[in-house]
Amino acid sequence: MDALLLTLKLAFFSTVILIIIATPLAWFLAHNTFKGKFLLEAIIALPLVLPPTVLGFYLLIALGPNGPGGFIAQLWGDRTLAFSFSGLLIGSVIYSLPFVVQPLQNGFSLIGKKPLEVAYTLNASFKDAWRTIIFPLAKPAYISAATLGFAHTLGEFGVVLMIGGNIPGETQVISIKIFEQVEALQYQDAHVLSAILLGLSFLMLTAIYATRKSANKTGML
Amino acid sequence: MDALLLTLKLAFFSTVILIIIATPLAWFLAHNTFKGKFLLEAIIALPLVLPPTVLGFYLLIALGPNGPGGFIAQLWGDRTLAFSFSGLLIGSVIYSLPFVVQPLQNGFSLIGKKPLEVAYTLNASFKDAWRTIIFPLAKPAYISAATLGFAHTLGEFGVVLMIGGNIPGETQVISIKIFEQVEALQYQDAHVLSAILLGLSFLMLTAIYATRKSANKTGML
Amino acid sequence: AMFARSHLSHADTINVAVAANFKQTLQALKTPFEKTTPHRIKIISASTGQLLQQISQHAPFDIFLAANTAHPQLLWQHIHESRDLGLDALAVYAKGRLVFFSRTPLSEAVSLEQALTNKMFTRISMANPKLAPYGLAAQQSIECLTSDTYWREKSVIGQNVAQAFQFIDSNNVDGGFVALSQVLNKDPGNISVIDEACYDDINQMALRLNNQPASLAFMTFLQSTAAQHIIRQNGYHLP
Amino acid sequence: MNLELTFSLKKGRFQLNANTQIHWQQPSTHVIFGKSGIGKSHLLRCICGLENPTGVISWHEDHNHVHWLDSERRMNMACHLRPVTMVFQDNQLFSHLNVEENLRFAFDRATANEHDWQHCIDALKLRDLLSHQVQQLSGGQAQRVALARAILSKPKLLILDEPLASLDWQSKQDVMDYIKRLNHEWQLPVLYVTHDIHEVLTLADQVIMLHDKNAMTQVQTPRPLIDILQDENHPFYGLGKSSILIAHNTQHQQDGLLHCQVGEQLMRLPIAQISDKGASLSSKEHTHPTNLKTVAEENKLRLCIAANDVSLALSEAKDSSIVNTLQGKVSRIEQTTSGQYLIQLKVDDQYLLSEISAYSFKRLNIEMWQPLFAQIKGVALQRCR
Amino acid sequence: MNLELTFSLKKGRFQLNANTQIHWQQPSTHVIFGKSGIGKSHLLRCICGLENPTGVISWHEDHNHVHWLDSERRMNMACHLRPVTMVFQDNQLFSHLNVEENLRFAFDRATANEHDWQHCIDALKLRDLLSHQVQQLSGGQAQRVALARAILSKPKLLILDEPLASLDWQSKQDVMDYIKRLNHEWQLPVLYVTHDIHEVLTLADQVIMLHDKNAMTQVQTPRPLIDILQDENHPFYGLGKSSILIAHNTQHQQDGLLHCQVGEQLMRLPIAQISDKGASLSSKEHTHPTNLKTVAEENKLRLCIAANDVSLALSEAKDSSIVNTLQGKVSRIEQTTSGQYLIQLKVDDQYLLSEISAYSFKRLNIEMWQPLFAQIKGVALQRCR
Ligand SMILES: Nc1ncnc2c1ncn2[C@@H]1O[C@H](COP(=O)(O)OP(=O)(O)OP(=O)(O)O)[C@@H](O)[C@H]1O
Ligand SMILES: Nc1ncnc2c1ncn2[C@@H]1O[C@H](COP(=O)(O)OP(=O)(O)OP(=O)(O)O)[C@@H](O)[C@H]1O
Ligand SMILES: [Mg+2]
Ligand SMILES: [Mg+2]
Repeated sequence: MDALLLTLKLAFFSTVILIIIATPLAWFLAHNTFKGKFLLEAIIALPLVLPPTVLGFYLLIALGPNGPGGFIAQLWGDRTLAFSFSGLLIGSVIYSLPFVVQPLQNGFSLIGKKPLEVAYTLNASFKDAWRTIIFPLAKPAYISAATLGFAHTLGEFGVVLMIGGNIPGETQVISIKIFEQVEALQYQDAHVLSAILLGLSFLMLTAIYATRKSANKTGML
Repeated sequence: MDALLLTLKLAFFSTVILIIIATPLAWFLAHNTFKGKFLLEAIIALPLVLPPTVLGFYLLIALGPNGPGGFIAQLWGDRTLAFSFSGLLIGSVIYSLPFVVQPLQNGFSLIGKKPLEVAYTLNASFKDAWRTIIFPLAKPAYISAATLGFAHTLGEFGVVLMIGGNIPGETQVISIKIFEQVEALQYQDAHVLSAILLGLSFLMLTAIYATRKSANKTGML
Repeated sequence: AMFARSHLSHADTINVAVAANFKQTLQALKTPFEKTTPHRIKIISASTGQLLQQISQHAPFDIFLAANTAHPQLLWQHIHESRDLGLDALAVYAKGRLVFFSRTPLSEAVSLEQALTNKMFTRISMANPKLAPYGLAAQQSIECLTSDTYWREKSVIGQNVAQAFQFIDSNNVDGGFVALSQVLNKDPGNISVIDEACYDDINQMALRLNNQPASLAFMTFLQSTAAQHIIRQNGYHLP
Repeated sequence: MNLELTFSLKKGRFQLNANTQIHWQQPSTHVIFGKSGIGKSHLLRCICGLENPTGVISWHEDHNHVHWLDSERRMNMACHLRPVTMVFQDNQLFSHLNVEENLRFAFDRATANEHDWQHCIDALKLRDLLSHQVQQLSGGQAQRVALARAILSKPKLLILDEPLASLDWQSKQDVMDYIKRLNHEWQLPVLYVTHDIHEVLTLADQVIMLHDKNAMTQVQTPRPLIDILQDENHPFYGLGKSSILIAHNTQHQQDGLLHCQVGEQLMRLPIAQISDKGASLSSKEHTHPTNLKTVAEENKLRLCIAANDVSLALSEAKDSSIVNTLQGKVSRIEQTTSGQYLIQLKVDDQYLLSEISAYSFKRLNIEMWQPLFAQIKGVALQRCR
Repeated sequence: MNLELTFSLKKGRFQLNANTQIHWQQPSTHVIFGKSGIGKSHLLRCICGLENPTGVISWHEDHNHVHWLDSERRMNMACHLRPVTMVFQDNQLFSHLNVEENLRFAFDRATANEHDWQHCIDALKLRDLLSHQVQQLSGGQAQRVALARAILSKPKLLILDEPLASLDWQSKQDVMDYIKRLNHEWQLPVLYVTHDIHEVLTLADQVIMLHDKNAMTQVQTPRPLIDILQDENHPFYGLGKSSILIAHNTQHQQDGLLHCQVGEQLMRLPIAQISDKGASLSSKEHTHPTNLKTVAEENKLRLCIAANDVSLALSEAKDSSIVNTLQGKVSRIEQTTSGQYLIQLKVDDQYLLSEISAYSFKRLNIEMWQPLFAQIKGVALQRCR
């Protein structure tokens, strides 16, 4: 199951990158007020409103030889960032960013700065306090953000189809495969693949939520 | 601009319905622990992991004469709920539900039951307290939920394409139109339409976020 | 890295980008091709438009099997100089056939024309005339069959011919215009083949995107009788 | 007014049992007392309807008898329908509203009028704070806002959970005076949790003890403060070590003293001490003339006297600054665990406590029923009904 | 140890100016005092590094001189690098950790050892609570946990913002004893905010007043408690009305009394009163033998005497339960705003305050430099360094 593995890989790395990017961004947005903050927030949410294939089209151009992506790709001798795993990653990350930033931003806002201040007075550095206090307190937000990001990457295929090129074993993810099977009227295969995808996702989601439940019990809520 | 109006109408009604459905659901999930809660949560998130067109395909079957949708449609003499505005609404709502439930659930959890208890002691009924205390406190979560839901409906087109049948003026939304133009290599038109969509969304998002900013200032954060 | 594929190897893998409607037929062609030549193929399918956009952004495809002739020709004009492609890089490889497929057999009581115009068939589906050649053909056929314009109100547009079929198959519409290749194993009673005079030829054109031996070999194979036999079996005419 | 509590609440290992009646003869302040973590806050939450105990809670007022909770009949009146308001230990202001909006929230849902509003804001010194965000308030300011909010919801029973803990001395005094006025003017009974003995002595009419019994918290029957201060078996006794005398025939004299009688004996109270000296060394600078007037009008006073403000002498001192000397007989002698002696003196038909050192006890050679002179230094005075 | 504060902080309409040095001769407890909302909590936050004032804050200890803040040189040491820990007014426990984990958080980042841990948990009676969720704690329990957490982070300066506000009497006593031990055993200086005069009298070495000046809050120079209690211009004076005498030559006598000398005159202190009577009527049942021992070992005692525990007499009473009589001369006569008289007595080279009524004042006909006998009832005793 090349496609399944590839999909999981893409979803996993997208989620990791999203969390890494979104954390400082959300923290910054939650704890600072500055002129034009709302502009930044709107820009982050903007990729959402374009149809995925159209967004994919623009990304394709941006990643291609005439866009910034091509410029970057030339650094190691390629002509384009599209049609590669890294291209897919970039697309997924841009597309899912708001789903990850917003829950985190809300979480950070509601937690406020007080716990951090207390941790400081108890000799914890920012990094330390962040790891031991803020992150655990924001765990529900992180779980939300990660599941939304992960699931969305799993299901998303417009962008991926466009900038990935649907190359089997390379950029063909499972959602495209199911899509193709439905298009090709291979309903049986599509049902099976959908069932596998749903089953896996369901297992994963229940595992996450079950953990969260016990976290809640002991946690802040 | 039929398509634009239709799109806005769909996004607006979807968002309204989503908020109406998600509010009690999120409240219930935030304030109750019961066996199998995590299952319910997983099920809500599940539509996310299917590619939109595939989800659309299954919805098409569900809405059709052989599914529950057909049964309902027969009540007023139709054979299917597909290819109608109400069908589109159902699809959008199912697809965007997790984006709306999760921010609200997190918000409600973080607010906790204390403010409600205080309002009770001050003679406010549940309804009153909800309107005057919980809702304003959860405003950032609502804004997140509504913008994510709205933007996602704007951009989403896989499901809509599948169950809408792309009937101009009825189920042809703007995202499909842009998609068509890109497919038909009418890039100029696509650019213009995309720009309009982005511009409008940008205006709307900045308006919302700018309001939220001042809410923050006086608010709980 | 994908462009740095070795030219020295005799056994190459080529990427064949195919319009979604021809994908199954291509799969049927894959085995004989791989048996008769040392080469392997990878099948990449999407809509013709998407493939065009990807190729113009240097997607690593070797062969482009489009569902129309306009897109490959347009592409050829843009790239033939830089890639040193002759006119022989283009070739029509199949000709689609339009049928009307309905849930119930059309009888004398309900002719095709009536199905299009009366209220018994509340909805009919077809592919998007702006995007899909089958859509355009469907539109032409209707206009050829009837002067009534009521069909416009009851038509449901699928993005491509596959969706047009799904609308029927899921019982949401009573019938619609689809490709013969999609309904080969359905009850022939439900199928009415449309007179080919009613619509322009649905010529499907292939474009070879480079001059590698494997690509050349595939183009040759596509026009071989063995291949043509399979293509015909799958519901297509030959040019 | 009468509050019947017959219920039990279980929360993890914590269990609370109540089986008692809390009765207000007239609207006054009853204090709930018990050590930290015993369950006072939970008791209050049960009364408000914020917890779900099993049993009966009912409220009687003017021949009206309302069941707030009756588990057997499966009835549980919703919190917002019960005419009680509570100030939470941690204030719990609404963070999205400013100070005025917080107050208005309660005011708009109650029958308090504009005059009450103005008066409450002035009494709790909130006028300058009205436009503040609640996040900007200091600890004491927030506490006063929470109190004002509860008062402005004009309940029939006001429940306060340590409402003065972070106020300064002067504010505490003012707020306590205000609470006493509410008792009187609004006919508002108050249930009050505090650890501060000074607040108890100033405010309490009756005291409700919570204590530990077989690892369960038991709510005791309320007892008048006067009783408790004399009961050596009451845990409060060691803490309070005060006695209360009822004086009558109050007369305001020209010499700046208030004269009154305890039995047949005259006492002279410096005006400054009236209503200003709680129970300790910490006396206040300013008297409240208004308060004094109401006190003087009624002809009975309650004098709260700390046992160690009372020294004993065999003869009456003539040249001492101690103004008040009461003659009495030793009615109980008791050695405290800390080695001192607590002497109970019968003064006419009332009792006065004096705490003296073992050294003095020996030196004066005190015996039962021996006549003695009690010299009283500090006196806290409250209006008595 | 020395804390230099020269800064100003502006927040909206609130402004705080500090220009003073806080000095600890030995590690002891300095109290910050001021009315509600004056800016005490903000002052503490500035010291901790949680606010961003302009000016200089520096810390001197054993020839080490560290700048924590120096706006001119654009340096501002991060909060977690400053060796101070603060207990916030609203506790602020970490809600995702249980009690033990909250404590461990501090413990793991500090140099306290296992013995300190055990001792702290016992002193603050937290052993039974270790596994509790912080949401389940009562107000007083939460406060003790917050205090323990701060102590276990073993700072070089401990800052407490009303840490005992919701504790019961007994717990308050225990905690104050513990804080005094920390002063001594850990050589830990403490800055302490409280409104409770009893806590001030029990703990304070020096007092730092915050007061209002031109609508700005000004931090006053710290002054020894003893001084302040005698300074009629100090706002504290009216509140405290107490004096402090230093006694020496302490000797534990067979008769259950502690003998000591004030100047040449003998005082006899009942053992029970040692370290148990704060400043008010509310004395505690149990003595702390350990505490007493440490007190007796050092040969100096600090006696805290409330002005209204002191009565005056023209002659020495012989048959009274009042054990302690000191002879002195009237060194100041002052009428308080409430119409009473505050008499300052010079006893050898120390000063003692007595509050008496106008009536007594007239009756005894008190004049300046007249010799008088001061009869002292209550005495609060603290170890003096
Ligand atoms: N969910 C729970 N499970 C188990 N024990 C609990 C729970 N909630 C509270 N407790 C315990 O119940 C007891 C009573 O708490 P409560 O807040 O009523 O005390 P309190 O008398 O108000 O104390 P304080 O004076 O310190 O505020 C505490 O010992 C607390 O630890
Ligand atoms: N952001 C702000 N803008 C304006 N004023 C503020 C702001 N934050 C706090 N204040 C004001 O600063 C003053 C000082 O507050 P602080 O909490 O330091 O008082 P405090 O002395 O600790 O009082 P308490 O004893 O009641 O706790 C208060 O009057 C408060 O209203
Ligand atoms: Mg409590
Ligand atoms: Mg404060």
